[in-house]
Amino acid sequence: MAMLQVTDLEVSYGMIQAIKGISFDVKQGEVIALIGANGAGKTTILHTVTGLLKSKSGKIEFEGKDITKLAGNKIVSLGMAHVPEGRRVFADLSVLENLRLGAYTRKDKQEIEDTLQMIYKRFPRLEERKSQLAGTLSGGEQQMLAMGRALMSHPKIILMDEPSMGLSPIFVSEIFDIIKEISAGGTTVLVVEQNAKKALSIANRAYVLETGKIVLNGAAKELLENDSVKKAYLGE
Amino acid sequence: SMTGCSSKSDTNSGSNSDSGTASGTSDETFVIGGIGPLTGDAASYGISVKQGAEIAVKEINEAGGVKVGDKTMQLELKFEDDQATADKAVTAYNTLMDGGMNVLLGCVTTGSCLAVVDLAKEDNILMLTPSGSAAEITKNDNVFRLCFTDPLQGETMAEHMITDLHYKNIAVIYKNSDEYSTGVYEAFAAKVAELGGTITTAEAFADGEDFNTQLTSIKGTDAEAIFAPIYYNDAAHVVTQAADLSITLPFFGSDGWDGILDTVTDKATVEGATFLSPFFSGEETAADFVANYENAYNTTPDQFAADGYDGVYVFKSALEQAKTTESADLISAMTQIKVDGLTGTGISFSATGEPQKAAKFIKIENGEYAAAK
Amino acid sequence: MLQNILEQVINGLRSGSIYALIALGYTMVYGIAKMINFAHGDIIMVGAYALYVGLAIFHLPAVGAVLLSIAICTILGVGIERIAYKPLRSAQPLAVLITAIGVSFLLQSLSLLIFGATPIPQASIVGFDGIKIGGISISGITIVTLIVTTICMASLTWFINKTKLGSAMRAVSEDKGAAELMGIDVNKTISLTFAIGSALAAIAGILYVCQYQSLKPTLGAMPGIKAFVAAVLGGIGSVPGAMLGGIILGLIESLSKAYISTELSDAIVFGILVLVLLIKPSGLLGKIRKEKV
Amino acid sequence: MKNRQTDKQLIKNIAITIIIFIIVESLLYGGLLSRQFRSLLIPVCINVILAVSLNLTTGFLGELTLGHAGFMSVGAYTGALVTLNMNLPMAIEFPVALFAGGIAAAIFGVIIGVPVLRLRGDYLAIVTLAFGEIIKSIINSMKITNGAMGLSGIELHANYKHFAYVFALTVITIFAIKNMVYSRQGRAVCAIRDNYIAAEAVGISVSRFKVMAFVVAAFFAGIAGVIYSHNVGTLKPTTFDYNKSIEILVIVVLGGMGSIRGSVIAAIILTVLPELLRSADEFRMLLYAIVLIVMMIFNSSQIKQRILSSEILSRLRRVKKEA
Amino acid sequence: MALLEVKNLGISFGGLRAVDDFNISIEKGCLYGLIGPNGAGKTTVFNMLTGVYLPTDGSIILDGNNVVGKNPAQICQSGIARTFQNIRLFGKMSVLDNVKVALHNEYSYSLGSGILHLNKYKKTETAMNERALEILKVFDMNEQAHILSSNLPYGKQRKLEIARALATNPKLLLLDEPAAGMNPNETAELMDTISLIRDKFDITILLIEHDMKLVSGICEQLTVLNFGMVLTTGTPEAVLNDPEVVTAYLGE
Ligand SMILES: Nc1ncnc2c1ncn2[C@@H]1O[C@H](COP(=O)(O)OP(=O)(O)OP(=O)(O)O)[C@@H](O)[C@H]1O
Ligand SMILES: Nc1ncnc2c1ncn2[C@@H]1O[C@H](COP(=O)(O)OP(=O)(O)OP(=O)(O)O)[C@@H](O)[C@H]1O
Ligand SMILES: [Mg+2]
Ligand SMILES: [Mg+2]
Repeated sequence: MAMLQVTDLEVSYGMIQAIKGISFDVKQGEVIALIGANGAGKTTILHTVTGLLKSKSGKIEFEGKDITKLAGNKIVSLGMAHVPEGRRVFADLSVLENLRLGAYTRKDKQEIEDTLQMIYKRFPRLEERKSQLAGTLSGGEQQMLAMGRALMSHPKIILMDEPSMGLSPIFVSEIFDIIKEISAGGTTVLVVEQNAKKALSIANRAYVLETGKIVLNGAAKELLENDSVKKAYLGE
Repeated sequence: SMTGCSSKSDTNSGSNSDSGTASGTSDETFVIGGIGPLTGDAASYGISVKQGAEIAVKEINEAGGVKVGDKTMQLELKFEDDQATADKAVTAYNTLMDGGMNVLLGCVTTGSCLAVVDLAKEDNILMLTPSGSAAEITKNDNVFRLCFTDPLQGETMAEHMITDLHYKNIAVIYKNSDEYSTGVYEAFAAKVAELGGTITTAEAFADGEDFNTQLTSIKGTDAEAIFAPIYYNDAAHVVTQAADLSITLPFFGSDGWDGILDTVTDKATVEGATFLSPFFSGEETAADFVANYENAYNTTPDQFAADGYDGVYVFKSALEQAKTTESADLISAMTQIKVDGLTGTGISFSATGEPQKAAKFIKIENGEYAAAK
Repeated sequence: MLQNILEQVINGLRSGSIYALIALGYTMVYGIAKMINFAHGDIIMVGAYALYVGLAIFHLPAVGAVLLSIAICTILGVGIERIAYKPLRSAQPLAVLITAIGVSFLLQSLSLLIFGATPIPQASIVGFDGIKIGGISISGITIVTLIVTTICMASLTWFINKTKLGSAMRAVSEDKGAAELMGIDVNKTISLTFAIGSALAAIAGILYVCQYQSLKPTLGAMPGIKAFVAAVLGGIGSVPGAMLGGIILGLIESLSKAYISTELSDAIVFGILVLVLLIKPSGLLGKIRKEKV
Repeated sequence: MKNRQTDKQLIKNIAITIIIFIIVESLLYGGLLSRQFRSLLIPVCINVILAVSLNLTTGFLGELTLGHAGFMSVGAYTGALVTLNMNLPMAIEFPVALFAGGIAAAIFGVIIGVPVLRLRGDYLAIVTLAFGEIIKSIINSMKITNGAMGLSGIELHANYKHFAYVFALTVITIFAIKNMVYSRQGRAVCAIRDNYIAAEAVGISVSRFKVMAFVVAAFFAGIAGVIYSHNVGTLKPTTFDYNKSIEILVIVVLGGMGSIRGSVIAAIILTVLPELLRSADEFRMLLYAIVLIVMMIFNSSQIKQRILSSEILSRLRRVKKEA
Repeated sequence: MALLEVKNLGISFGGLRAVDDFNISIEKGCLYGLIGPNGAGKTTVFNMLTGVYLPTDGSIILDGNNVVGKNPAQICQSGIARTFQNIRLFGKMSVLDNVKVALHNEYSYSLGSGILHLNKYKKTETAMNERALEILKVFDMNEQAHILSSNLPYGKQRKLEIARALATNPKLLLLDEPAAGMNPNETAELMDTISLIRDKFDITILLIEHDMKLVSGICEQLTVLNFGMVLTTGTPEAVLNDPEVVTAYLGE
């Protein structure tokens, strides 16, 4: 059974329908990539799954539980984390406070402390700047913070919206290594990426989105070889 | 006659009641319009006037109405809110004219009066302000006034304090955002100077309830008494805070002080204060009115309520004198009538629109209002 | 002269401590909900009337009346937020401001209908007479207000900066969506903000009545505005700033009335406020928040 | 192509204006208008001018202003003092009063412009509120304005009998502000509102246009003040306190920030509404408050969106297009 | 003499020395790249060049004039225009109006003629419209001229920002991560556009970018920033093969 099951989802912004009936699923332990051009609706899907947007119709199930109508914070506390587009760090809070908020739903102090150390190890820059206000971090530093904050909740599944955007090449590779690591640690990953090549190279399966509809899906390796994908998303 | 409020008379006394014909054997209804603040910061004044007038209207109607020539008429009060602003007073006035107003009891506040006097002149409506005290209000010959003018109060009080009580140095605390308070203060100051007294300090305030600074300043002068031409709600704060600051100087007030005993928490703080008023609720002649008023509205009537009440009786007298409801006749009747009211006995009006009635000095003794000698 | 100056300073503290207490509630709600709650002054009014109802009508002991007042205001504050402000969460901030003004009118006219316009006297429940040093006396209510304000300020600062709920509040104030992604219940957090803000308003209302001993439906309007000014003067959103701003406003008022002009005191007070803000555009203790470009 | 469209729009607007004018005038002279409504004609116009001009600073420049009544009072007093002291025929003294009132208010707009440059958001809001109160307090203590007693006996050059002039002034204000908003200067003002950092980066002098917006808004508020004083005939400093400023702000926000048509409609509704509620007697202010809250909630609610985007409306539009 | 000559530029935030002793010299007509790890200080350099931050020390000479101390509007008028790392459009205005705002200083008429719709107004506005559409056409956006700018998809928003910057008629155009959030196809298209505008508008371009395809594809000269200091400067081939750059920035 799928961990996350989305069925016939439709989402609108006022009169504009952004998502026109899509279905997909993510199984426990998988890395799933969602790719598509600007404005295809990738962000909209992630927002709807974590409850920031309400769907017009369709059904979203997480671990067998219907979460379609559930409030965002309740969904998160079921074990879902989201690295949002545009990072959305709390600009007026320090780096450390941002990270602690990531663990808002967790109780055990010691475990939280362990996760924090783990994140500092992964992103040494964050430890260096732990008392700097998040709003004054550089773009890439904020991206690291957003990722670290999501990991602080020790999620079962993590949704990432363009995690490599604005990162230096060395760090882009690192981010994908981190995703592999996270996945190896047992966390399921759903990642939206413009950098389709990288995303497909680490994903198990992928869905290709075009103007609110899924046009293609399958094993990531196969999609990497698919001609139309190559042409449209890999720049080859 | 006041017991058993029948529902019929209720509708008569209610404002805006649109029941065309009233109870009793009357042929017609005579509409008294009223304008005053019913909401906002000054609401208490307008509400008092309205309620006082309602009591009078109810009394008169229950007693059979007013005899106008060979007809008996019922009175109807329509009272409109102006929030104490000039532009709303104008619309209130026009609304009343739409509603068939015959005479105007109003406005309650000076600014509103000034905004409608010329309209009333144009319509040739008899206008009687219960409480608008600025001198210019009565410039037109259709306008009369029931209360004292600001200058009259200021001068009377100055004479009382300097000539009768022999004070030399007087401190003043007044509300400079209020035309009434400023008007009384200015006349007072002029008269004090004329009589050879000194104003040690004139402390102004615009709004709010903190007077400690002003009182502390007064404390630092050699004033022998404090004159505070302000309304009772402000005065209550002044006397309470003065007591806190251990100021023991005697207080003197204007007619706005009426009602102060019910507004202070500790009556000792106003003990010995003297103010000028045509009315106080402790008077024997007012006992019936006070009882009815308290019965109907659950509070003690103040001077505004008495003004509203008397205003209606003035109209009744004018109607009886004129024997018609024609405005011109009513206006000329005004100078011929004498009314025994709560705010004075034998009140009459001069052609300039001013009331002829005796000012009473009221002194608070043993926590009660008493006529001062 | 010196004695006079000291007395005037104490007068300033007396009104300033009340402004400070009201400003705390203003700043609290502003800092988190990012809205100027123009109805705050009227919640103070409700708190004051609730105290009166408790004491004079239900004949409760003082403590009971105080608790009643706090309870009523807290429920009222949360209720207002739910009914009048919540539907406007995603609207532009000014829309909420106008609704707050509507709520302010509503509360005023309700209390006018229920309690009438004639001021109602209500004696102080503070039994403490104050202290005398030399020839100068400081009234009990001033001391009590200052102590209560300081305690509220300190515990509020601690709560907002040091507790988990406090940082949840700050997160909500910055980005409601992102806060939700942290698992924070945004609605509950905002309700909590209004609950605390309104409880503070109730305390302010109670101490206000004890100080001025009189009730009228519009009693919250002027202190509300003054406290708003105080909160901005201290740096809106800053809790210690609100306290500082309130006390400074009281002092400026008192000293300018005493030594410059009572007639022009409003102009002077506001003039000084403008000057302070020109020199320090984010208020005395406010952070200058420059947007990173 | 676009020009022709705007010309058409212009003709349509002029036509609507003339029709409204003819309807009101014929109601007025045909005696069909009750006196209550007759006395509302001028206040409606005054509020329209105030709201449209406040919209310039609050809606288009995006700065919350709580001192608009201050500008109005400067205009009202200046204009009143002009006509009280001139004693010339109305045709001469009233235009002079209007001009003087507008200019005097505009000068205050410049003065307030200085803090506007340094402050933003709620800090600016407080400073504008402070300015309004300072102006009130100064007027209250000046001899020439007769202090708290205020001025009275101001000739009624702008009461309902002169509706035509006041209407013309209102229309001129609306057109002037509208044209300004669609001009190069107005675009700069809107750009500052949307993103002042980007506006600076494309070479817009933020300070210059902020002050300009305040000065123009103050000028028209001054004009509204002059009309006010010549409609009511009396003036008191307390008329122009911050409650008046808030009343105007309510109109602007309800009408929609940055929508001139909205300001006009809201000004009419909010001026007439309290009068319609008179029959509610002591429940009047209560009802007014409730209506205000409900309108605000409705205005930004889903329900309105749904109605606007509903089948019925779109069908209507389709029908209209086909016709 | 170079168009832009920056000497010893530095700035501190509190204790943090974000940029230190930064030097750069850009010849007229050059397409210059500024790269470096996250937090190296690239955006901060842009902010100092455009007057958003006042440098603690150093000088910025544009075409012979020192621009340090001028405000952003003045600097724009002296010929530096920019885009932002996080997009800053005039969201409630149309695409066309976004560009027309930037034409503000070049096409002018008085407030009076604006309010009265005098001839001068009509003429200038028409000219402005034409010019704005011309610029939009370069980005293939003239069709969308009347849409609200905030309703554009992300990629188009980035393009509109460039168009708006171009409309100020700059000598030097600064682009902060123009390709962020674009897929390879869109990036390729953007590269063409950048080259095109350099030639068509005859301007000098300095850009920050993490997409090495774009950087090596169109930049003629590169400066690498690391921890606020210049690591190296040179041609793309030289710089991108520099072992120090590889360890600090490129990886592998
Ligand atoms: N708040 C909004 N209001 C109206 N339309 C919106 C809104 N947000 C997104 N859209 C529209 O919905 C569609 C899908 O947008 P979405 O942000 O989900 O795309 P995306 O695939 O994440 O694109 P990108 O790669 O640019 O992030 C787009 O056409 C966009 O213009
Ligand atoms: N206003 C500020 N206050 C404090 N620190 C700041 C401020 N602005 C920038 N910094 C710091 O200066 C350093 C350089 O930031 P900058 O934004 O210039 O980086 P960048 O090179 O553009 O990085 P990226 O590629 O991630 O956008 C960062 O460490 C950042 O945290
Ligand atoms: Mg997206
Ligand atoms: Mg950067």
